[in-house]
Amino acid sequence: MNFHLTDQAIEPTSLRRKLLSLSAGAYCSYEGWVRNHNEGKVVKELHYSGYPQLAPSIANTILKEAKEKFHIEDAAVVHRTGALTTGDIAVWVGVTAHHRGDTFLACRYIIDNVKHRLPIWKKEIYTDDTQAWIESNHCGCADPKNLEHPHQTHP
Amino acid sequence: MNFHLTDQAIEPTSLRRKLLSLSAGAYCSYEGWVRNHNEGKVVKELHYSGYPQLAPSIANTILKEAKEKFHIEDAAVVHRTGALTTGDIAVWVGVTAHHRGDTFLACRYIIDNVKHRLPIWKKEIYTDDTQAWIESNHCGCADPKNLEHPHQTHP
Amino acid sequence: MQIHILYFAQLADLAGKTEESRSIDHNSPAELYANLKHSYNFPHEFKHLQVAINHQLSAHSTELKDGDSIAFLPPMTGG
Amino acid sequence: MQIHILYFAQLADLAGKTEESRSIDHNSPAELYANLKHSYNFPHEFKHLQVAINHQLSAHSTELKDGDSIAFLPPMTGG
Repeated sequence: MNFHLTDQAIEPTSLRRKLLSLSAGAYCSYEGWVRNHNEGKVVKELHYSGYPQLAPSIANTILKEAKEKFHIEDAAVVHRTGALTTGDIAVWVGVTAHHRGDTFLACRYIIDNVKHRLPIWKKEIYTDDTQAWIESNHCGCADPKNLEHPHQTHP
Repeated sequence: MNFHLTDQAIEPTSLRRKLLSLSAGAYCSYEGWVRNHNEGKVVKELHYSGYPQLAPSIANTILKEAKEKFHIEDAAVVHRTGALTTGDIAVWVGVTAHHRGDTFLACRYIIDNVKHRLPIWKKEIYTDDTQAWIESNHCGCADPKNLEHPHQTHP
Repeated sequence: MQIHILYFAQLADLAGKTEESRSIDHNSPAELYANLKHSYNFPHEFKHLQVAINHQLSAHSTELKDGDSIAFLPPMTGG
Repeated sequence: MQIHILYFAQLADLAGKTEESRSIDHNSPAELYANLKHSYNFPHEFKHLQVAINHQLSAHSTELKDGDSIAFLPPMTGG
């Protein structure tokens, strides 16, 4: 199983190491970092709340779809839960393949679908101590026709 | 300057660390790994030969183009020279941005152009001790219309 | 019959709890949600939520059975 | 005039050296390459190589000056 939720800091170095392979020529990884601002407000902390009994089956479905759509060798996702502060890694995706094109497309497919389908919810806590559940990742990024769009609403 | 040629092992962990930023929400990286085979032949070793007095200016041009084309915060490239064996990292690219779409597109743009424009040449040494200078990265991957093509000739 | 309900995110905040059991005399997720929406002032329309029954995504029209767990899932915002 | 020539990759293997100086009585990269191609059996056509003069990519038609360095670059194959 190449997915887990964790309430501990995500360690890209060790996650990457698990994907090392002598037959793969290409490796692409993506990380979502907690920014110090969002839409003009200064973010002090994020809180990610997940549904741990449901998330693994959905993550595995997404990974399986990526393997069917692209010629990849392996892929993995880790999502953080709990309280995160600026600079923390919220999500990590890694993909290996023979060819680089497949790693980019699969990595993008996985992160787009993780954002829209994995049962995890984000609350932002601002420096003025107000807080808000983020309403939606309303960028439509999962749509391939938006791949070249220069600006999405969320990282 | 966010480029260097090195004859030492590429260390993604420390290269990534240099791109850390509290204002970036997205990080994409790419690594080219030496595979144990290419087009049916078993590869024992690769030898990358570079033109060190020319490579930096070309790499910086490519990075500058990526910054003009996409909304990215920072980007870096490191290319290995000398003798590499299977599993070694030949090239590393890292990109940070506010939004993930830009990191993927810029990272892809940089690696495609590095492969076609950076003055570096690859010789493959096979397990039967024959060797060959690779003729060209003849996949045309830099062409955006090939972004979705499932198979390129080289990683 | 007895149904176990799980709350996440904004729904957990509004309900003031992450789970509870309720006795219901029907088998409809829609009717159950209408009651919960009324109890806790949930802002979402039923059709805008996904339904998970026994930890699996399920059709909105699935008939509930005694002992089922159910969760109403707001739009996901991970990543 | 005196020109310094740099060889890379297959051209260095075929020339058996990575650099050399030559005296030439013209200022044409094309003519210089034709002579080198003849000396070392280089397989490439001039038009398929890039030209770097004094470590900068230059037009194939650039006129050489005394003391220039020049390199003829086969298609690049990094990554």
